[in-house]
Amino acid sequence: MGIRWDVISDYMPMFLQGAVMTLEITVIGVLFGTLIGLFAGIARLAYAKYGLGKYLVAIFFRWPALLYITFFRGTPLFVQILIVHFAIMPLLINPDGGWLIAGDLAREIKSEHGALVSGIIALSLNAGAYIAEIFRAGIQSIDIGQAEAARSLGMTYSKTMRFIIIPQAFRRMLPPLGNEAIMLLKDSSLVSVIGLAEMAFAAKSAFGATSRVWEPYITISIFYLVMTLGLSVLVSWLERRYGKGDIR
Amino acid sequence: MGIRWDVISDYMPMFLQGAVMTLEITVIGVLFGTLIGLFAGIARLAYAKYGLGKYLVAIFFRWPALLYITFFRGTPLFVQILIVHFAIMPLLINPDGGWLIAGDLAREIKSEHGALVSGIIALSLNAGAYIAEIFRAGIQSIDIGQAEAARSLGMTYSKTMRFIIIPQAFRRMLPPLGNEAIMLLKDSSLVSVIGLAEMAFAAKSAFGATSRVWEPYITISIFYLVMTLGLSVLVSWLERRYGKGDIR
Amino acid sequence: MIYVKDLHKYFGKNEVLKGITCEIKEREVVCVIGPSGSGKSTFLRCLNALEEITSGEVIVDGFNIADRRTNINKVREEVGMVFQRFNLFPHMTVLENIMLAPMQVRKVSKDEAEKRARQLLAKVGLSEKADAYPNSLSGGQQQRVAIARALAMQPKIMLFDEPTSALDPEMVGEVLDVMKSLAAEGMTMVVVTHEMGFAREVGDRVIFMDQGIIMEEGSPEQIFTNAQNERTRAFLSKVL
Amino acid sequence: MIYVKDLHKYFGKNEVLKGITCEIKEREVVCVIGPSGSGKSTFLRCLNALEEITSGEVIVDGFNIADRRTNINKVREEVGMVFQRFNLFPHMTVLENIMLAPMQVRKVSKDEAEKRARQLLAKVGLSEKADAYPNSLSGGQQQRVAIARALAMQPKIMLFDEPTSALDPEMVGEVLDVMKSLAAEGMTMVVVTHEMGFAREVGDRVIFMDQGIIMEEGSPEQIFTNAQNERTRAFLSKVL
Amino acid sequence: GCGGKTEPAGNNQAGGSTPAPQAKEYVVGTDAAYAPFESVNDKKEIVGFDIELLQAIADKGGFKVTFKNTPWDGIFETLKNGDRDILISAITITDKRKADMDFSEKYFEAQQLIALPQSSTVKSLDELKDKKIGVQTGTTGDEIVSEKFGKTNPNIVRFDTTPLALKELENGGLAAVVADNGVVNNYVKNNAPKNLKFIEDNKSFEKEYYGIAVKKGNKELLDKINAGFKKVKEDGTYDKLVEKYFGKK
Ligand SMILES: Nc1ncnc2c1ncn2[C@@H]1O[C@H](COP(=O)(O)OP(=O)(O)OP(=O)(O)O)[C@@H](O)[C@H]1O
Ligand SMILES: Nc1ncnc2c1ncn2[C@@H]1O[C@H](COP(=O)(O)OP(=O)(O)OP(=O)(O)O)[C@@H](O)[C@H]1O
Ligand SMILES: [Mg+2]
Ligand SMILES: [Mg+2]
Repeated sequence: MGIRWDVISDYMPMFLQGAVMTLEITVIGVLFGTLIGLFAGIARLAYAKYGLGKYLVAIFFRWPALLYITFFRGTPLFVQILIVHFAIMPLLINPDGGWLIAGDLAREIKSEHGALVSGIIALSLNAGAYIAEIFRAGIQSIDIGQAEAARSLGMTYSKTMRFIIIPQAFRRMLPPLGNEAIMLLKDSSLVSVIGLAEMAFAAKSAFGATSRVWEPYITISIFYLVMTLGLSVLVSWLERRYGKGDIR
Repeated sequence: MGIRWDVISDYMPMFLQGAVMTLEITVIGVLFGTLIGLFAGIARLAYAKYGLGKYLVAIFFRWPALLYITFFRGTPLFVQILIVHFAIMPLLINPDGGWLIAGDLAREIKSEHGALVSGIIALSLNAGAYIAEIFRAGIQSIDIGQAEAARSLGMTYSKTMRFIIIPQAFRRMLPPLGNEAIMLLKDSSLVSVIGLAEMAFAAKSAFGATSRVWEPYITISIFYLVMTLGLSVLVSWLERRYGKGDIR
Repeated sequence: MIYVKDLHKYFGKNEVLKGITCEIKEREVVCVIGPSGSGKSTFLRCLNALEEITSGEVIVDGFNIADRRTNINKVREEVGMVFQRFNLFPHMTVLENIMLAPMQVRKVSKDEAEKRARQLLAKVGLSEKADAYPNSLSGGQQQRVAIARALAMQPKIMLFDEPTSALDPEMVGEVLDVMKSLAAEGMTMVVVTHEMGFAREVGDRVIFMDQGIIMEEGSPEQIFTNAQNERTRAFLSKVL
Repeated sequence: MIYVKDLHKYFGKNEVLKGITCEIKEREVVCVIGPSGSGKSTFLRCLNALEEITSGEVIVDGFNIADRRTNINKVREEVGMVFQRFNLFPHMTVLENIMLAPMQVRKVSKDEAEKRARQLLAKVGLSEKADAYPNSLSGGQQQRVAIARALAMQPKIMLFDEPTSALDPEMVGEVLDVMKSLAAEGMTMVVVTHEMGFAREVGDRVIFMDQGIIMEEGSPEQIFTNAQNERTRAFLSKVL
Repeated sequence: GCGGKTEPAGNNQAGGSTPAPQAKEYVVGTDAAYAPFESVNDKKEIVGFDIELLQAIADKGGFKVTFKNTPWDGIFETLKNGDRDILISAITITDKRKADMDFSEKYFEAQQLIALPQSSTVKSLDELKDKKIGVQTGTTGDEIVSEKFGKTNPNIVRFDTTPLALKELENGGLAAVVADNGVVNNYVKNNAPKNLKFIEDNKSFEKEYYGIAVKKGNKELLDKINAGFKKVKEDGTYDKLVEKYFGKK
């Protein structure tokens, strides 16, 4: 079978725009995911020593965080995207009676950016769950001796976290965060199911119109490879820069 | 909005059959993936000390293994499934002139189990790439002192690997292998795009026919959660059983 | 200065300290010796509340540590601690390591903190390493920085937990020298150590612990040349 | 027994051994001392080809180690090695640790290997630990098992790389005792150590290394009481 | 209502001769993977019979439309929750769908086809019992086959798009595909699959019609669409479009 170069060249603008969209949602997903993950990770570790506070912290922080993390790590992203787009978004943003946004603004958002908004929300929530665990592992990976040294100097818990633990944990987290970004880059291909025009969607369109498999899919595979390899070069640079070497 | 229980009950047989299929392809994928990963992992670490062998080993083992691992870790599984099913399988198994299987047997396989075969191949290849890296990390995590002790007793390289390194590496690999199985369980939802009737396919069918989102997707989410949590209980049991404790 | 009465400490169901009673006076240097696992570190860590006390009384510099209302951070400001594994902050330079706590806890100005830090570095003989990162230092140098870091808070008491046992033999001396000069200046010190030479030369008193209790205590001469207890003698015969 | 001539060893561009020449005779016990990083371990590891030799000649029991045609595994069968960090195989019992190499390398029968292993365990005083796993043993016990494991191959030479420096002080004695009895039986031994007492009591010869060369060698009395070299004296003043 | 008079150039609203409500742009959902009815061309524009038809209707009916690509899975949801005002996507009018939304006048007569391998001897849908049948999820084909063989029957293989199902048939993974003739014909036109043939089964498949869907109860919009459609039919635009996309019958 020959390669039909025309399929590739005809659809190249679409692939390129798709690639831009893929990068966009990946970057936004990583940013929001990091924010969500930070809060969820801290909530997951929250504890109180005495009395009633013990239960309140568990009910309002630890358990919800655990539930969130469990759900988003335990079900396929693909299912999460569909649930967010078709089940949750219509409740939140709806021209008649959306809980968050209603009326014309809701209309506007839904029709102009519906898939984008849902896609970003689903990807961010998914990434957030994984990043929460990265964050937790990062904090727990810091030698307990560091905290003890700081506490024995009279520093409070929060100052110890702020000056000693978090700065070190963050360096350790960079490489796994990078890996999560790579995962997210690939996973973003799934938002094509709700019609967001990223790379996989472009390939799907080309495939739908021409019934050719090799050309569009190999093309976007190469695109994905370039992007993931680029990211992993960045990650291993981070690893070298901030990895174990610097820490001990 | 009320819950339409009838949607769930009507499609329950499909969900259950889908769940069985999901488990089947996951188990088979993990098994084949482990085999592939073992070979790819060893090939990736292969080296020769002297002369020509150095280049031959690189060309025939290290580079192909690296290429394979890079491709399957660097592109979305979703794209891999489409490429395997629509581009590679027709070349390999084809009634007229398949490279591997041709004629009636090919027809039989294609029409009866085409999606299943492609799905398993794609999942196994994908898992294999990740497992190869798990395997490599497992071997490299074993303290160099172990190999030195064995070598200093006069044991050969292969005996050292067989009696000292691999048994220890394998214990360390069990937990990440378990995590890979969890990933695969979730990722198996993607083979619904080629029409294999696993859980996501069941939900899609119910959604397509009834336009109900919550019922089918929340149902399979619960199924997935039960399965992934079950697996992760197993994994953490393995971690406790074979984790660091036993090793040092 | 330090007053301990019937101190018990459990880890889960494991009773590690089985009723310790002792007193440490101002300007006294007390060396704690004993076999591995006898509870020496745990005892030391109870003195600045790094371990929660199960029962008993521990009064340090007038603060009752077992009392939940005591502000533990205030106590810790007065009690410096040096660990076996140094525990320097790897993401900060030597100078920053020393300046951090005075600035954050004592609210000393930056200039003042830096001045004091440089003085301390001079004292431990590491002036030229002010801007180095801990990982680039040898073990002995790291431990000396750790001592300077603890001293920067101007504590009234210093606790040392086997400060030389993670060091290569040639570096032991340089750390012991710093500790000796500290003792000579009149610092109150509690030192868990295996360096019997140091205990004999510098210690005012030696405490021998085994299995969670104080088996014997006394002046270095008494303990090293004329131990009363069978276990003390057995232990000393192994390590001397 | 061992004959080393102008041994050089580079790690990358870093020359760690800068021309070592020495000879070790049968039944001789040679102690190697020197500061950290002076190349002691590297030297020892060159003797059984755990490190590749950059240039020079190393002949052990008649085998030329630098020659690529030499079957290194044959050499290693004759040279036992004991490491600082024990390196027991954690997934095997003590008995299995000792039996593995004789069975796999010397092709000794299982019964024979077990018989010999039990004899060796008795010799190092650990008969009752035969079926324990290494992690359940103390450091001193692990090191004694490691010695038994090396002896099980019935080597002609034993190399020790700081065998006691990862041990708690009370456990040092039990390991040194095993080594002393080995020396008394006439084993050829090369021992890198910081235990000057051992070197003085057991060593036939002491080699002082610094910066990749042998600075000085001689009998223990000579080195410890009358060192000629300035650096030797400086080093000894720190560690004695 | 709008448009007593026919205005010559459709998409100019500035005339002011009618008391038309101010120009509101309606959002139209369409699953643009269903050539020739709707597809994305290489310039990323949505094109096809449905698109041109609705554009003409809008021009004549005096309203504005903008097309949004909307995957078939869940396309009806978008109407319900207000993401889209109009759907035109080769949607067959069925009683079941009528319960959920309102349809315009039928604008196209469609027929289900059975696509088969060249060598197949199957003559009717009934003979496909216990064989693997491919359909696009949620299409009329899916409904018919589900009705006949049971909706949870494992032999019904559902795909996201019809071309995907046909490709699978071509590769030998299916015994048959049931789909709308328009799409099947387009696939044949583009791919010339040598090993496929197509049969009709008038006993099993009733004639069916495509309609333009709006949210249930949106009579105002429905009237505008129907009025525009009437004009498009009368002035011959409709016939021209049919000829352009499907040739002469
Ligand atoms: N955080 C902990 N949790 C549970 N058990 C502990 C903990 N810390 C110490 N222990 C146990 O308490 C006992 C005493 O330990 P400790 O560290 O005080 O001994 P030590 O005398 O300092 O020994 P070493 O000389 O080895 O440092 C040991 O049996 C130890 O296993
Ligand atoms: N595998 C290696 N790669 C690179 N450099 C090494 C390696 N092993 C040792 N070195 C370097 O060689 C030098 C000598 O190391 P060696 O371990 O032989 O010293 P040593 O005398 O045994 O010291 P110690 O008493 O700390 O064990 C050191 O500078 C060390 O950093
Ligand atoms: Mg201790
Ligand atoms: Mg060494």
